[in-house]
Amino acid sequence: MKVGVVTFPGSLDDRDAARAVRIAGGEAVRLWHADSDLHGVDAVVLPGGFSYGDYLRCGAIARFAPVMESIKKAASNGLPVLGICNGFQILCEAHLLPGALTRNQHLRFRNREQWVRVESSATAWTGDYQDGQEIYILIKNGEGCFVADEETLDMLEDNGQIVARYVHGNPNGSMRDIAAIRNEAGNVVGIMPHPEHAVEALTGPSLDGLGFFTSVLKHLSGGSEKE
Amino acid sequence: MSIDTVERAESTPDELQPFAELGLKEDEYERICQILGRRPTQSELAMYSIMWSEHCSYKSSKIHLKQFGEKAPPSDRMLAGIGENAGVIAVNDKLAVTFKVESHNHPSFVEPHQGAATGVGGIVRDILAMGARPVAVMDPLRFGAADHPDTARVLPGVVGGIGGYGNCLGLPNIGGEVVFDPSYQGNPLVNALCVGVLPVDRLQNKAATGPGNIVVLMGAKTGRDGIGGVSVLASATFDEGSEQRRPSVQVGDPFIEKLLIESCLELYENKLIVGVQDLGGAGLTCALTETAAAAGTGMDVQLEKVHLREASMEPHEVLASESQERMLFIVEPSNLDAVLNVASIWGVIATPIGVVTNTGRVRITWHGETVVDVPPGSLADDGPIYARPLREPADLILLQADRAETLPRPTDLRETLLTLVASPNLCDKTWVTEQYDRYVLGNTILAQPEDSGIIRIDEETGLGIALSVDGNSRYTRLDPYDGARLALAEAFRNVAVTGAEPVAVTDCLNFGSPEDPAVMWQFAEAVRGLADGCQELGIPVTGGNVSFYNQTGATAIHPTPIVGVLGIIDDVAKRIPMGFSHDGDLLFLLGETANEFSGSEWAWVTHQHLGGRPPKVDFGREQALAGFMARTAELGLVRSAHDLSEGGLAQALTESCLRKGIGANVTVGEDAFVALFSESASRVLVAVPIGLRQAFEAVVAEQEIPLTLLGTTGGTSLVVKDQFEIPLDELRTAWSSTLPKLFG
Amino acid sequence: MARVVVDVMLKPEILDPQGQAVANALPRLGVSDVASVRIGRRVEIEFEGEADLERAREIADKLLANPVIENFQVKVES
Amino acid sequence: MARVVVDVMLKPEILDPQGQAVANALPRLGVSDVASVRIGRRVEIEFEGEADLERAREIADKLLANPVIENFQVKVES
Ligand SMILES: Nc1ncnc2c1ncn2[C@@H]1O[C@H](COP(=O)(O)OP(=O)(O)O)[C@@H](O)[C@H]1O
Ligand SMILES: [Mg+2]
Repeated sequence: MKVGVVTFPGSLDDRDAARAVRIAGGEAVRLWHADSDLHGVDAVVLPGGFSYGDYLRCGAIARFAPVMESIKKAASNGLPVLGICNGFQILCEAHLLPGALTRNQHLRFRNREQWVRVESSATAWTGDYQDGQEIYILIKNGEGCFVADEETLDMLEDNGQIVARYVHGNPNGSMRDIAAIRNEAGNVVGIMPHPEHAVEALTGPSLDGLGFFTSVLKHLSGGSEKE
Repeated sequence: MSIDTVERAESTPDELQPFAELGLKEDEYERICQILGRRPTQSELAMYSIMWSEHCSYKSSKIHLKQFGEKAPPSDRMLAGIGENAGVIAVNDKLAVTFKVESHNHPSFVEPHQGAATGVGGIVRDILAMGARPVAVMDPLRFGAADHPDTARVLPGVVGGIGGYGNCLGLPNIGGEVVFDPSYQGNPLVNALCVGVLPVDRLQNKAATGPGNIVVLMGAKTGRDGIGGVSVLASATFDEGSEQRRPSVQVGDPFIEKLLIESCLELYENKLIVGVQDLGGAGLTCALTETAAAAGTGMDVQLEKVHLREASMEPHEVLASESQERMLFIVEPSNLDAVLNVASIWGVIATPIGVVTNTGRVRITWHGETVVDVPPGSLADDGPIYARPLREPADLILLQADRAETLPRPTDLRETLLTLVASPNLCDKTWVTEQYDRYVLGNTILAQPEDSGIIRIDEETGLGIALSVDGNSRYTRLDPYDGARLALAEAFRNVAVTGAEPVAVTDCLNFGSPEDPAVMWQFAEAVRGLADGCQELGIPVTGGNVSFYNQTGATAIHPTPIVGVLGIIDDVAKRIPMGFSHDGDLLFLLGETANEFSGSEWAWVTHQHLGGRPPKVDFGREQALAGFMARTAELGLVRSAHDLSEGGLAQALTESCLRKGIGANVTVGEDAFVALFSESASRVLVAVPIGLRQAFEAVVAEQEIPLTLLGTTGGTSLVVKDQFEIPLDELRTAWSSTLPKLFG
Repeated sequence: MARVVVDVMLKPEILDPQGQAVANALPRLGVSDVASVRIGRRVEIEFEGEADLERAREIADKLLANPVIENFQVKVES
Repeated sequence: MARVVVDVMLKPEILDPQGQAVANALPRLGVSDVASVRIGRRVEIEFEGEADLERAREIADKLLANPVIENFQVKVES
C-alpha cells in the first residue's frame, strides 16, 4: 500500500510521517506541493510543520498549492487523508473539514505529552482503536485551539465526527476538548496531536500513535473497518 | 550624492575619515592607509572597521585562545577545528558531527524576541556551512533577578524567539540552561548551540578556489539590518540625521532559512559547489574576504547585482548589512545553471554577483565604478592583535576569604529543601522548555530535563550523540580558573552519565569589557582553566565564540564561560535516563561529598551570599566516573543515573523522583545538611535493580569508585530517614510553581 | 502606486485571547476605564497601478481572512 | 462606549516575512499587479466612557507596539 506524504515548503514532520508509514508496514511516497500528480498513492498524509512559514494564518497559503487541488478531488472520491497538526490546519483552511484552528488560549507554543481519548473508530484512520480508548501521544503547536460555531459543534457531535478529545487537561482551550475530527464520510481526518511521534519506544512517549497508520493500511486492504 | 570611489580616494588623500566613530584607533587607521597605499574609500573603511572589530577579529582574545590549539590532545577524530565555521568530529568512517555554541547577547536585550531568534538562525547557518544537516539546538540562557520587572519583558521574548525560530526550522531543542542572577540585569546572555550531521566525504570548505568560478549569493534580500557602526559613516560625515532609519535590530525569517537548509543540502549532495560560507556578523564583507583569503585568490564583485530590500542602499551599507538567511557559494561555471535551478525549486533567490580571480585583490564595483580594491587577507587574517593588561580583581582576596562554609546552618532541612527546589535556578523549567519542539525529526532519544540531550544519527545501527552545556558564573566569579574547569567537568559528567563517551568541546566565553584589566584577567584565567582541563581529559576544544562587553555601565557580568561537551553512544537503546522508573531499585551515590558550600545555591538562596572558593575539581575522578558509566551502560547494570550539581543530592533526588513520580527512601550520614546540599563535584546518583547489585559492585571495585548505598526507590514520598518525609505532590508543587507564578 | 488596506478582525463571538491578555495588563498601567480590547490584522496592499478595491476584496476573501472566524473590511487609503 | 483604533505596523525598513509570504502567494490567486504587502496589527480599544486618545497612545507606546521595530497610529473610530 502506498501512502503519500506531502512536503510543502516549511513542512517539518514529513520524514517522521513517512517513517511511521514504514513502521506500520506501508510504503511511503513523497509528494511535492507543486506537483499535482498524486503518483497513484492509496492514501495521503499532510504532515506537521510551518508550511510557508505559517505566516498570515496556519495553512492559509498551503491550501492553494497545486497538490491540494488533486487531494481535494481524490478525497471527495474516498481517498483517505490524514492531516496532522499543520495538516489539520490546512484541511480546515481548504474546507475539507469544518471549523478553524486558532491561537492557543495561553498564547504560547506548547509541546507536551498528552492523554487523548479516541471517540470514533469509524474512520479510515482509527479502525484499530476501540471507541473510548485513551492514548498517550504528544502535542506541539501554537495554534491548536479548535473553534467552530455552536451549530457546527453540535453537528459534529451528532454525526459522530469528533474523532478524539483531550482528556486529563485541555492543552490549548480547544472547544469541547476537540483534538481530532473527521468529515462526514470518515475518509478525511484532522488531528492536532502527533501520532507519528508515538511509533517507536526510544523516541516517543508510547507506541499509541501507530494505530493511525496500521488502521489505514487495513482499511485499504479491505480489513477491519467498522463503518 | 556621489559615492566614494577608489579613484576619488586617490585624488582626495586628505579628506577626513570618521574612523574613530567607527571604533578604529588612530594607528589602526594608519595601518589601513599603509596597506592600501592611499586613504580607504567609504566602503573600504566600513569593511575594515567591521572586520577589525573585537567581534570579528578576536583582537583581545586571540593570544589566549591559542592555548586551545597548543594544549589540545592529539585526536584523529577532528576533521575541522578552531578557525572553521564549526569544529567537525568524525564519529566513524562514514559519519561526522559538527557543533558550536555562539552568543547573541546584546541584540537580545534590545529586542528579546528577534535578537534570540536570529541567534538561533546564525548558529544554524554555521553548521550548515560545514556541509551538515542541522539536527538539534540547545540554548544556555542567563537573565537578571527572576522577579525583576525587566526580566518579565526579556525572558518571555527570548524564549518565544528561540522557540519560534527553532520550531519553525524543524530542529528539536534538546537542552540548555535557564539561570537567574542580578549580575545579568542589564545584560542577559543568550547563547545558542547547534549540532549537525554529515557524511565524512561531504565536508565543505569556505575557500574561493579556481579563478573563473562564479560567486553566488543565495537567500533573503539584503536590507539595512544590523548596520551598527556603519551608520556612523553616513550620519557623521555625509548625511546628518539619517541614523534612525538604520535599524541595528535584525528580523529573522525562519521559513527562508528552512528553504536555505534544504537548498544547501541538495547542492552538497549533488556536488554542485566548490566552496560555501554563511553570512553572519559582517555580512558580505566577511564572506567575500574570508573565502578569497582562505584560497589565496581574488574576486571581482559587481555589488549592484545583490538583491536589495531598499533600492536606496549605498555600497557600504550593502557590504555591511547583517540581513539574515543568506549564504555565499563558489560555483564552477558549468554548474551555475544547476545551482540556480535548485534555488528556484525551493523558491529562494540566488544571484551570481562576481567571479574568482587570481589577482589577490577583492575588487568591488558599484554600477561600473570601483569602490573597493583590497587584499582580502588584510581584513580576514591580519587584523590587529592586542596583549591587553591583566590584573586580578582587587576584591577577589576578600571575596575568597568570605567562605560560605562559615554561614549559619539551617535547623529545618525539610523547609530548606522545599525552599531550594522552588528557587528560580533550581525549579522546574517546563514553562520555558515546553515552548520548544523536542520531538521533530523523530530521533530525539533524550531531551530536557535529562542531563544530556541524545540524538540518534543512524537509524539502522542506533548510533547516537549526546550533548550537554553547562556553566556556573558564581563559581567563575570566585575563581575563574576553577570555574571554567568546573563547567567543563559538569558538561563532561552530564554526557557521561547517559552512557555516552565524551569526545569534544565547544565553548562560548561571555565576559565584560576586555579593556578592564580585571575582566581580562578573568578571561585569561578561564581560558587557561578550560584549556588545561581539556588537556587533562584528553578531549579537544573544536570551536566556540567570545562575547565581550557584557556589562552595564562599568559593572561587568559575572564571568560566564559556557561549555558544551559532545559525546558518542554506539547504541542509543543503552542510554541511561535520569528518572526513577521502578519501585525497589537500590540507590547508590558514586563519588565523595565534602563540606563545600561556597558559591552554592544554598548560600545564595538562603543568605544571598557569594564568597569563598568553589568546589574542588578532579579530572582523574571525572574520567574514572565516565569510564564506569560507559561500562555499566554497556552491561545494562543501572536503571537511571543523575549527575549532582547545583543544589546537591537533595536536588538530584527531587528531580529523579519527580521525573516519573516514583519516590525514594534514603539514609544519609551524620551530617545530613552537608550530605544533602553540598555541591562537591564528581558525584552521580544511580538506581540499580536489586538483582544486578553484585554485578554492579564488581564493576565498581574494578574502577575504585567511592560508593555509598543510600536506600531504595519507591513509594509516593521522598523520605530521608531520621530527617523528614515530603509527599511527592507537595514536592512537585514547590518545584513546579515558581516560573508559572512569575511569568504567567 | 496606490494602497488598499484590509482590516481583518475576529468575529465578535470568537474568543480573542491576545486582546484579553492586553486588557488584563491594563490595570498595571493604571488604566481602568477600558471595557475591551480586540486584536486583529491590518494588511496594506500596494498596487502597482490604480488601487483595485475589487481585487483587494477578492484577495481578502480567499486568502487574508478565514470566513469561519474572521470578518474583514477593505478601504482605499487616502 | 467609544472605540479607539491603534494600527501597529513594522517600520518600513524592517523585514516583514508575513507580508512577503502573502505577496509571494498572490500569483497563485491570479493576482500579478501587487507591488508589496505589509502586515501589522489592528487593535480596537473600547473605552467605557469617552474615547481617550491620550490614554490609548500611552497604552500603544507601552504595551502594543515595540518602538524598536514598530510604528503606531492612534485614531478615534467614527
Ligand atoms: N533554555 C533551555 N532550553 C532547553 N533546555 C533547558 C533549558 N534550560 C534548562 N534546560 C534543561 O533542563 C534540564 C535541567 O537544567 P539544569 O538544571 O541547568 O541542568 P544541569 O544541572 O544538569 O546543568 C537540563 O536537561 C537542561 O538541558
Ligand atoms: Mg546536569
